[in-house]
Formats: sequence, structure tokens, C-alpha cells
Amino acid sequence: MLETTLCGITLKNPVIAASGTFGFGAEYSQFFDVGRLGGICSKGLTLHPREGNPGLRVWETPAGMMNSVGLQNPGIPVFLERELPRMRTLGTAIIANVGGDDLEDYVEGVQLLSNAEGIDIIELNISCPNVREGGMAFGIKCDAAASVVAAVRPVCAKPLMVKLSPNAEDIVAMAIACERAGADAVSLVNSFKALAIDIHTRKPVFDNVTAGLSGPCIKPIALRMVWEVASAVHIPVVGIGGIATWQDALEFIMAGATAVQVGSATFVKPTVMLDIVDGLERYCADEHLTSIATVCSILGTETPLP
Amino acid sequence: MLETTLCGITLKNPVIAASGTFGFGAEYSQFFDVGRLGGICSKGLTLHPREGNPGLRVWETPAGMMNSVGLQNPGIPVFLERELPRMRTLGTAIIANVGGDDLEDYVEGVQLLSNAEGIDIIELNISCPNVREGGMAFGIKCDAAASVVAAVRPVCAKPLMVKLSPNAEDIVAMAIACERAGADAVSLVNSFKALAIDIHTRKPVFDNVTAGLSGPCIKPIALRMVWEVASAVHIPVVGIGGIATWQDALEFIMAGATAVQVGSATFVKPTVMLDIVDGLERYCADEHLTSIATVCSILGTETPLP
Amino acid sequence: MTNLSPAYIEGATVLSQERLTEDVYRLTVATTTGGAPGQFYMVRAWEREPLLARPLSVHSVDEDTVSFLYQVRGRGTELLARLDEGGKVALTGPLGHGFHTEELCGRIAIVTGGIGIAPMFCLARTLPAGDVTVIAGFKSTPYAVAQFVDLGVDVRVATEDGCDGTRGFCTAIFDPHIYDMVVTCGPMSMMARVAHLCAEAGVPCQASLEAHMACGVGACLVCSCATVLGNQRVCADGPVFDAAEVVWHA
Amino acid sequence: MTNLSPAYIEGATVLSQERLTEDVYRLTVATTTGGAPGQFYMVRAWEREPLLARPLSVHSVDEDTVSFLYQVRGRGTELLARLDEGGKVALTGPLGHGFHTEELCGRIAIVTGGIGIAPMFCLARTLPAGDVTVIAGFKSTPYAVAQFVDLGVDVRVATEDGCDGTRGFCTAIFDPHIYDMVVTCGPMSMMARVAHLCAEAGVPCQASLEAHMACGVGACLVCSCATVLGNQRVCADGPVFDAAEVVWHA
Ligand SMILES: Cc1cc2nc3c(=O)[nH]c(=O)nc-3n(C[C@H](O)[C@H](O)[C@H](O)COP(=O)(O)OP(=O)(O)OC[C@H]3O[C@@H](n4cnc5c(N)ncnc54)[C@H](O)[C@@H]3O)c2cc1C
Ligand SMILES: Cc1cc2nc3c(=O)[nH]c(=O)nc-3n(C[C@H](O)[C@H](O)[C@H](O)COP(=O)(O)OP(=O)(O)OC[C@H]3O[C@@H](n4cnc5c(N)ncnc54)[C@H](O)[C@@H]3O)c2cc1C
Ligand SMILES: Cc1cc2nc3c(=O)[nH]c(=O)nc-3n(C[C@H](O)[C@H](O)[C@H](O)COP(=O)(O)O)c2cc1C
Ligand SMILES: Cc1cc2nc3c(=O)[nH]c(=O)nc-3n(C[C@H](O)[C@H](O)[C@H](O)COP(=O)(O)O)c2cc1C
Ligand code: FES
Ligand code: FES
Repeated sequence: MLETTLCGITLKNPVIAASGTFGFGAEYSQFFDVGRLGGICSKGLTLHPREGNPGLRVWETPAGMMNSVGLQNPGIPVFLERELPRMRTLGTAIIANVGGDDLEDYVEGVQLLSNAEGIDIIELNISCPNVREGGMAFGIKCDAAASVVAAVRPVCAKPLMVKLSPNAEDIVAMAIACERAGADAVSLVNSFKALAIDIHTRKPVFDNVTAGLSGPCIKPIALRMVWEVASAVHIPVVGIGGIATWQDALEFIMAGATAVQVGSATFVKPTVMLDIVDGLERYCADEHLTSIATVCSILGTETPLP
Repeated sequence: MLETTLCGITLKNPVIAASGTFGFGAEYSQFFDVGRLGGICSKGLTLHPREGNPGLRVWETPAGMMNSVGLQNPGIPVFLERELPRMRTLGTAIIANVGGDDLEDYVEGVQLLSNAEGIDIIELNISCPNVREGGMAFGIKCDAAASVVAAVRPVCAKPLMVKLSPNAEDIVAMAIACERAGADAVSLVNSFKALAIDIHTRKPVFDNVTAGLSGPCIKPIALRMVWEVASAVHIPVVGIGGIATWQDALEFIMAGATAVQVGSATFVKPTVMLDIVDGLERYCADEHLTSIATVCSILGTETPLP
Repeated sequence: MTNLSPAYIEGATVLSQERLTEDVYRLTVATTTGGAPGQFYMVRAWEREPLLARPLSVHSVDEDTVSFLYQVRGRGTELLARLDEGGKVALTGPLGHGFHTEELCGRIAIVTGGIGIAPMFCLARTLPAGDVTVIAGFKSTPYAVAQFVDLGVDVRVATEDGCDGTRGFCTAIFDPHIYDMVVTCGPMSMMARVAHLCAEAGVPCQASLEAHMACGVGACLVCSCATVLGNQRVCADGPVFDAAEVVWHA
Repeated sequence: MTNLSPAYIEGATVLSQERLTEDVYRLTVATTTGGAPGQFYMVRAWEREPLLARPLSVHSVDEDTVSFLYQVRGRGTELLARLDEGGKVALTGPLGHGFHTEELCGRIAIVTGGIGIAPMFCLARTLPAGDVTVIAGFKSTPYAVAQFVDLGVDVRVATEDGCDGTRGFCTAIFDPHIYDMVVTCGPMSMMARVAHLCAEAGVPCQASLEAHMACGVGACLVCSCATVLGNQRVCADGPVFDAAEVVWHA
């Protein structure tokens, strides 16, 4: 009932671990069979290894959290050699999330990943709010986004999913631009650019000043964006943002998401994604749905009132 | 210590009741002396009376709430006749918040308000997310915003504060455009466009589909926007969004806000604004500040790290 | 009865919490703020979450206490039900315009559905017992009816599952023609039916409406209901309205 | 000692909550998941808010229980302190790499600041009492030291206000030269000082680091600390590190 096809890849169910919140999958295998998930997005990868941001990296907010990890990762070559083989044993779809500072890095990175066996989908992160120059800019302006998608498209033999930023000037136009430039799917949203100030030191909490906000607090906005984007593009949409229960996941699916990603909620309860899978399964059974896809986009794209 | 000057108007303190959450001030006079506030923004006014939106108008979210009031108000002439005289007895600065569907309504509305005695500041709401056609559009595109500001400026003899939408494509550019078009101050943010779905009925919770998100959940994003805007304009900035404690208010002030507005938090505790005033006062005393303005913009406009 | 003006009380003490049925409780709180029949309080028994307080009618009142009769519906009422004696609640109230008791004379029917019975006990106490009939509908096991019997009030019960009284809706056992005045509280669809029956019979009817609320004091306009006079605020213009003036949707 | 692998336990029962000082508590929970000295649990005693669980070291452990010694610092620990016997907590753990007990031989100094003493009791229990000296610093009134004395361990106390033991910081009464091995836990600045003293004296030192955490299991990289090997995850690569490999900022 939950089997889902995303860009031609069959997922056991539409529940995917969001990038940066699930490592490379091994850590959470200690708690549950991660093979029961629809898929796992890797930690954001860059061509070269990165140490990430200095200073404090996490801060809590009402019903949310801010992070400033800054794409710390071992680099794509090390990922391919050391992490991917282990990920492939986990028994679920593997989505490689790739970030970058400039076009060349993106292209070279995607090329390496595209040639690797065992990666099912490449998720192009054009939206990390925690990296200065680069990254973010691609996520804000449509033409910048289109240019990076167009640049990686020719070297990407695998399904290409573009991860959008909620900080985009116009997320609908952004999604359409990515679709036109060759994206096979879009996923949204990444974290929101946000600020916290330590009133005692009179300084920003984060060295990088702003950081990315995620968690339940962002859900209503993320859901609106997913609905708007799903109403405007013809490629599949993967919904992300504050999903913590199967009801949340279902809202995103009804708004038009083919699948969903769960991030911060896993920190609250390591096994939350299994609860979501089980809840969606029960829902399908209770409602006599042969497939969860039946309720995908059921909200429609038309606004009921004039 | 808390006395604050905003566009030449002296406020007792920088704590103002946000539009739409405090009626015309009379309701909360039952609970405390609203004359202790820095100011009160009226419910959003339009030239003609409006019945507002049908259907459910409020929905809770994690650390927040969505509303779809849709500018229900008695119209500016009735406001001037019936509400303003009573507001003037409250002993605090009066800020008339004005919305509209088209340029003509804005201009005529502002003109009426501008001629009225007892109104200290006019807050131009170009950002209400709950009104179809009009309103919102002005809040999203810079040139639309600039055009409405430029249109009302000549008829507005009072200080003109423009209330910005967090849904703006580029809130910094928007603020600059409003400043250039003649705004004396900007206030931000209004509520975020958001969506909630009733999974049982498979329909949006709100007849209008989307509604405005406010409350503590939005604070980190609102604070970031206030800091960015305050770093870019030369006119005063009034900070709004999820402020519920004096520490929250102080963060906005440190980020560059001359004053703050408190909305949803008043629903949680009717007297919360007095707590905020008292807290800021204690803070000034404890830190030996002669004026709260000392810490305004203390965060600086430069980002500490490269 | 005069509507009282409200106060905000931060830490009112819970005097008792009684469980009446599976999901219905009576909570008594120490406060001298009182309330007229039909007025309500915004009640909060938690710190941060959910964000908003919950409106609950004054069920019973004396000089030092106010009681609420409530049904667990969601998160807020669930947290209320966890309160024990000595626990603290924040109260804003009494709020709103209650029943127009000065108009209540002759034979009076009180027609309620489910937890809509909550505001009626303090109302019935102010009326001559012999003139009053309570017609109360429940899904299943009735609750809070014995106290009306104790007042000497005639009580008739309907239950949807037939476990007590007449099987079916309370509107089936309500004949408006034999009353001079009707007051009603319950689900909107049931009140719409009562209002309709009363209108047909030409009997005046006061209805206590439901609406989701934020401020509870008339400042935010999220609780509006359509009336022939335009949108009214359930919290401040009501919650009790002349049923003939309400635009019923059901 | 072997680090144990973790589990997620939804509703572990509180067996006891003891208040040791104004703001220090010992919480004992029923769980068979155990833990090696220096390992920790992510602990949660609330439903939604704050969002994240809080890391607490294993203070004491046996087959059926784990105890935590904690200080109230903010919202999370405040909510923990409200737990009563019979209350429920959610636990994820035991997590991380604890002390390298196999390296702990000869004369051992355990140098702690404040609540940094928490993980040391279960460590001391595994060591030959006669070889161990605890050098514990506190702001004011010491806590949790008697239990070391009961083990036969030599305990020296320093307090900043001089109310007990030597006035000043614990580092003032710590001479690394007379020990073969040092373990430390406390505020980062204090551990940096201990690490420095040990490095100068050429004595190996293990430090249990602090960091704000989200996942606690190594998946999110928010808890990183700079080491000579690059950034390491405090939760999964530590919390115990060779002090010589840590890049101390203070
Ligand atoms: C003036 C007034 C007086 C009331 N008096 C009582 C009373 O004496 N006893 C009692 O049990 N209930 C009373 N209610 C209803 C009560 O306020 C709701 O049941 C309560 O707010 C539900 O909160 P929750 O968090 O438990 O449920 P939620 O999770 O918020 O919602 C659960 C269900 O209740 C509905 N609901 C939520 N809020 C309201 C609301 N304000 N009005 C109607 N339905 C709502 C939701 O749509 C949903 O179906 C009154 C309502 C009003 C407006
Ligand atoms: C591996 C590990 C083991 C720990 N073991 C113990 C223990 O056994 N007993 C104990 O009392 N404390 C221990 N701590 C510290 C404890 O986790 C924090 O005191 C706690 O998370 C504070 O939460 P709070 O909600 O009460 O405070 P908050 O409101 O979150 O913060 C209050 C203060 O504590 C600081 N703080 C918050 N989280 C952490 C953190 N994870 N590490 C360090 N400082 C933090 C904040 O910066 C702030 O200054 C340990 C920390 C780590 C990383
Ligand atoms: C600690 C942390 C690290 C993250 N790292 C990445 C990343 O490397 N690449 C990426 O595309 N998104 C990253 N994200 C964003 C998440 O994948 C997700 O888009 C966001 O958190 C919103 O979902 P949530 O509300 O369910 O957490 C990260 C989020 C968190 C909290
Ligand atoms: C019920 C409600 C009604 C509102 N009506 C208006 C309005 O009429 N005009 C306006 O400019 N803003 C209106 N707002 C927005 C608030 O003034 C404020 O900008 C927003 O709620 C964010 O602040 P907060 O998080 O403190 O509530 C309304 C907000 C709420 C919750
Ligand atoms: S709840 Fe705010 S006006 Fe009624
Ligand atoms: S807290 Fe997530 S990696 Fe350490």
C-alpha cells in the first residue's frame, strides 16, 4: 500500500530520512532496521572534505532547532570508498545529497556520484543556509538555480532531485526553473535562514550569525510551499519540513508530495520514522486505500474560494 | 530608560500592541492600564467596512497559530467616529493600521486617517496574507510596494510606517524600496503564509486555503529579517514576530529594532506586554543603561566571520 | 443576571477534579471572580503548549469557587484532566455575555446536546425549578443530570445508543410548543435544529454558541459568527445569542 | 570496560529522585540497558518542549537501574527535577565511548569541576580504591563526594567560596606530577587547564567533553569538537577523548 515510485526508483514506502540528520544510516541501525525506510539521504556531500563551521552548532527554539553544521563531510571520494559500501548493505534506497560552492564543484561532484554503483537518486542541495558564498545564492535566485541544474544535468546519469530552499525569492518560480533545466524531481524545504542572539554576550549565538531553522515550527510554511510547488510543476515533489507524525506526513502527501523526508523529528525519537510508516499503513487499511498515492494531491491545485 | 522616539513620536517605552491582536485597545483595558504601553496599533482598517473571511479563522500549530480573519473591520469612517475617540482616552500612542485592495482605497484611506486628530503614526499594511487579490501582491514585489508607498506619501501628513511581509521575495530590497518611496519607518514581520490540512475531510482547514502564521515559532526567522533590514535601511525598524518575553524583545532591539510589537503572546497572557516592559526596565537598571537605545543595533551590521 | 467583568488570574488553585464518565470531568477552582450563567473562562493548565487557552463555561459558581464541567476532546482538555487537587491553572474571566435571565419566564425548556449541558446548571439554579424542563441528549451514558433533579427540575434524557432515556437525538423529544422560552447549548447542528423548531413554533430561543477562540475577550475577531446584524464575536458579543438572529449553516 | 550498545526506551520508570543540594539531584531509573563509565544517555522527561533530549552521564549503574547525577541549568533539567517516583522518562543509550579503563593503572587522579563529578562514581567503582584520588572543585557546597569516601577513595575538595576544603579552583590543589593517569570532567575552561598541566607534566589525561547535542548518536554533527585529528563528534567519537588530542580553546 505504501510502495512509491520516485523518478523511476521503487521505494518501499514514502518515508525518507532527510539529509544531515541521519548520517550515512549506520548510526541509527543501532536502534532499528533502517531497511524498513523508503530511503536515506546521505549527509550533504561536497567534492572536497569540509570541516564545517566553528563555534556552537545547535540551538533550540520554540518547537524547533537551529543548526550551523556547515556541510561538514569527508568529501565525495571518501564517501564513495568508505561510506557507500556500508550504506548499500542497509537495504533501502540511497539518495546522495550533494552541495557545493561553485558550479565546477557541483559538476565534478555529481559526476563522481553518477558513476558510482548503488546510488539511486542524486539530491542536489542548492540551498544550504550555512555555507557562506555559494550554495545559498543558488537557492535564492531562479536563474542561478537553473544554471547549476543545467550544468549538472548532462553529467548526471541518475535521477536528479533538486532540493529547494524556503529562502528562495519565489519558490514556485524556482521549482519551475529547475524543472525546465532538467530536474527529475524537487524536494523541499531545506531549513529557514534564522537568527538567535545571546543577550548576555550581546552577540549572535552562532559564529556564522544566521543558521538553519528546522523542526515542527516550520511545518505550516513548508506545507504551504509544497502545495504551491506541487500545484505548479509536473515532476514529483518530495515534502520536507517539521514532519513528526504520520498525520504530518499525510498532510504533505495530500498537498501533493509523492514522498516525504523526516529530519529533526528523528532527534526527538530515533524510531519516529517507523511510527510514521506504520501510521500511514494503518491509515491506508482503515480507509481501504490500495495505495497511499490515492490521496496524493487530493487537496487539488485550485483554491476553493474566489 | 525606556522612552523611545519613533518617527518623531515619543513613546513611553518600545512595546507596542500589534495590529489585529488588540482590537482598538478597549478590550484589554479590562485587564490592565493599557496606557502603560508604548503604543497600540489598531485592527487593520480599510476604507470600506469588511466582514472578513468565512469559515474557521484560527488554528493552532506547534508554538504558533494560524489566522484567517481577513481584515474584518468597520471601515475607516466608522473607526474615526466610534473607535478613535475612545482610543484617544487610553493614554498611549495610537498607530492606525491601514490595509486595502487597490491603490485608490489605500490613498483615500490614508487621507482620511491623516486628517484625523489623535492618530500618531499610520502603519501601512501591505502584507496581509488573508485577503485575496490586492494586499498581498503589494507585499511581495518591491515595485508594487514602492508604488503604494509613493501613492500614499503625498496625502499622508503623519509619520508613515510600512509593515512588511515575510513573504516578500526579498525583504531587504523591499525595505529599501519603501524607504526610497518615502516611508518614515518599516515594521516587520506580518504573519507567514502557511497551510494546514484536515486529513479527515481531506480539505484545507481554512476556506481561504492558506492563512497567516504567527507566534513564537516564527521568531527566529523574523529576528533574522529584522536584523537584515535594520542593517540595510536608515529609517527606524519596528520588530515583530513571536515576541513573548522581554528577552525576545531585547533580541529584536539588539538586532536593530527601535521598538517592537507584540501580537499572539497577548492571547497567551493578557498582561504579557507589561511583563515585557517591566523586564526591559529591570534589564536597563541591572546593566546600568541610561537608555534602552544603548543596546539597539548592538549586534552590528557586519557578520563576524568571513 | 449581570455579566461580571473579567480578571486575569495566574495561579488559581485546583480544589477538586472529579471524573464523571470515561471522558467528562468536573474541575473546581478557587477564585472569587465568579460569573453569570452562560459566561465563560479562558483556561490554561500548561506552560507553553498548546499555545492558546481553552474556553470553558461556568458550570457552577459561588463566592470562592468556580467549577467547570468539561469533556476531553483534544490536547488541551487532556492536559486539564491531568490536574490534581492543589494544581494550578491560569484563568481569564468571566468573559462574554451570558444568558438573558431577565427574559426567562413562563415555562422554560433547556435543550442540550452532550457537554452543552455544562453552562446550564448555574442557569437552572437561578430559575424557579417548577418552571424548568431540561431536555438533554447524549451519545451514550448521561452525566451531570442528577444535580438538576436535586434542584427539583424535570429532566428528560435522550441517548443516541439508547442506553438511557429515549433512543435518538434530544430534538426528537423536544416539542417547542409547550414552552414559553427555550435556551440551548450543544453542537452547532443540534442548536440549528432547535433554533429552527423554535422559529417555526414562534418561541423565543437563546443559544450559547461554540467557536474556536484565541483572545476570548473580543480583540482578535477569530471567533466570529454570522448573524443578521453581520459578523459578531462569539466571545464578546456572545456566547449567548438570540437564536433567531444567528445565521445557521447546518 | 566495553562500551555497551544503545537502545531507545520510551517509558522507563523513575525509581527515585533525591535532591542533594539546592540544584543538584540524583535520579534513578529502572532500565537494564546499563552503561560503561563515561557513557551517557539522551534523557527526556517531557512530551514536546523543549524539542531535544538532554545528555546525562551514567552516574551509577547496576543490572536493573541507571542513576544520573544532574544539576538544574535550564528548562530541560528543571523539568527533570519535577519528576517523582513512578514518573516516566524516555532514554536513548548508553551512548558514546566512555573512559579507557584499560589504560587506567598506577596512581590515578580524577579531577572534576562542579557537576563534572557525575560520571566519576561509576568509574571509581571499577578502579582499585587505594590508587585513586578525587580532586573535586565546586562553586560552593560540595555534593556527591561522600560516596567516594565510602569506596575508600581519597577525596580532596576545593570550593570557590571557601565554604569547604581549599578555597579556589580544584586545579590549584592538583599536582599532575604525582599521578600516572588523570581523568577529568567539568567546565571546558577547567578541563583545558587540567589538560595543560598534564601535558606539561607528561602525564596522560582523559577528558570527558561537553557539547550541545541533537541526535546524541553521531548522525547530525552538531556536537563537534576540534582535535588534532580534525573535527570529532563528542557524542559518538567521545565524549571521552585523549586530552592531548583535543584543541583546547580556553
Ligand atoms: C464559549 C465556549 C464555552 C465552552 N464551554 C465548554 C464547557 O463548559 N465544557 C466543555 O467541555 N467544552 C466547552 N467548550 C468547548 C471547548 O472549548 C473545546 O472542547 C476545547 O477548546 C477543545 O480543546 P482541546 O485542546 O481539548 O481540543 P482540540 O485538540 O483543540 O480540538 C478537539 C476538537 O474540539 C474542537 N474544538 C476546539 N476548540 C473548540 C472551541 N473553542 N469550540 C468548539 N470546538 C472546539 C476541534 O475542532 C476538534 O474537533 C466551550 C467552547 C466555547 C466557545
Ligand atoms: C556527554 C555529556 C554528558 C553530560 N552529563 C551530565 C551529567 O551527568 N549531569 C549534568 O548535570 N549535566 C551533564 N551534562 C550537561 C547537560 O547535558 C546540560 O547541563 C543540559 O543539557 C542543560 O539542559 P537544560 O535544558 O537544563 O539547559 P539549557 O537551557 O539547554 O541550557 C542551560 C545552560 O546549559 C548549557 N548547555 C545546554 N546543553 C548543554 C550540553 N549538552 N552540554 C553542555 N552545556 C550545555 C547552555 O549553554 C546553557 O548555558 C552532560 C553533557 C554532555 C555533553
Ligand atoms: C543538523 C542538520 C543538518 C542538516 N544538514 C543538511 C545537509 O547536509 N544537506 C541538506 O540538504 N539538508 C540538510 N539539513 C536540512 C534537512 O535535511 C531538512 O531539509 C530540514 O531539517 C527540514 O526538515 P525537518 O524540519 O524535518 O528537520 C540539515 C538539517 C539539520 C537539522
Ligand atoms: C488574529 C490576528 C489578526 C491580525 N490582523 C492584522 C491586521 O489586521 N493588520 C496587520 O497589519 N497585521 C495583523 N496581524 C499580524 C500581527 O500584527 C503580527 O504582525 C503577527 O501576528 C506577528 O506577530 P506575533 O508573532 O507577535 O503575533 C494579525 C495577527 C493575528 C494573530
Ligand atoms: S476570540 Fe478573539 S475576538 Fe473572540
Ligand atoms: S549530537 Fe548528533 S552527532 Fe553528536
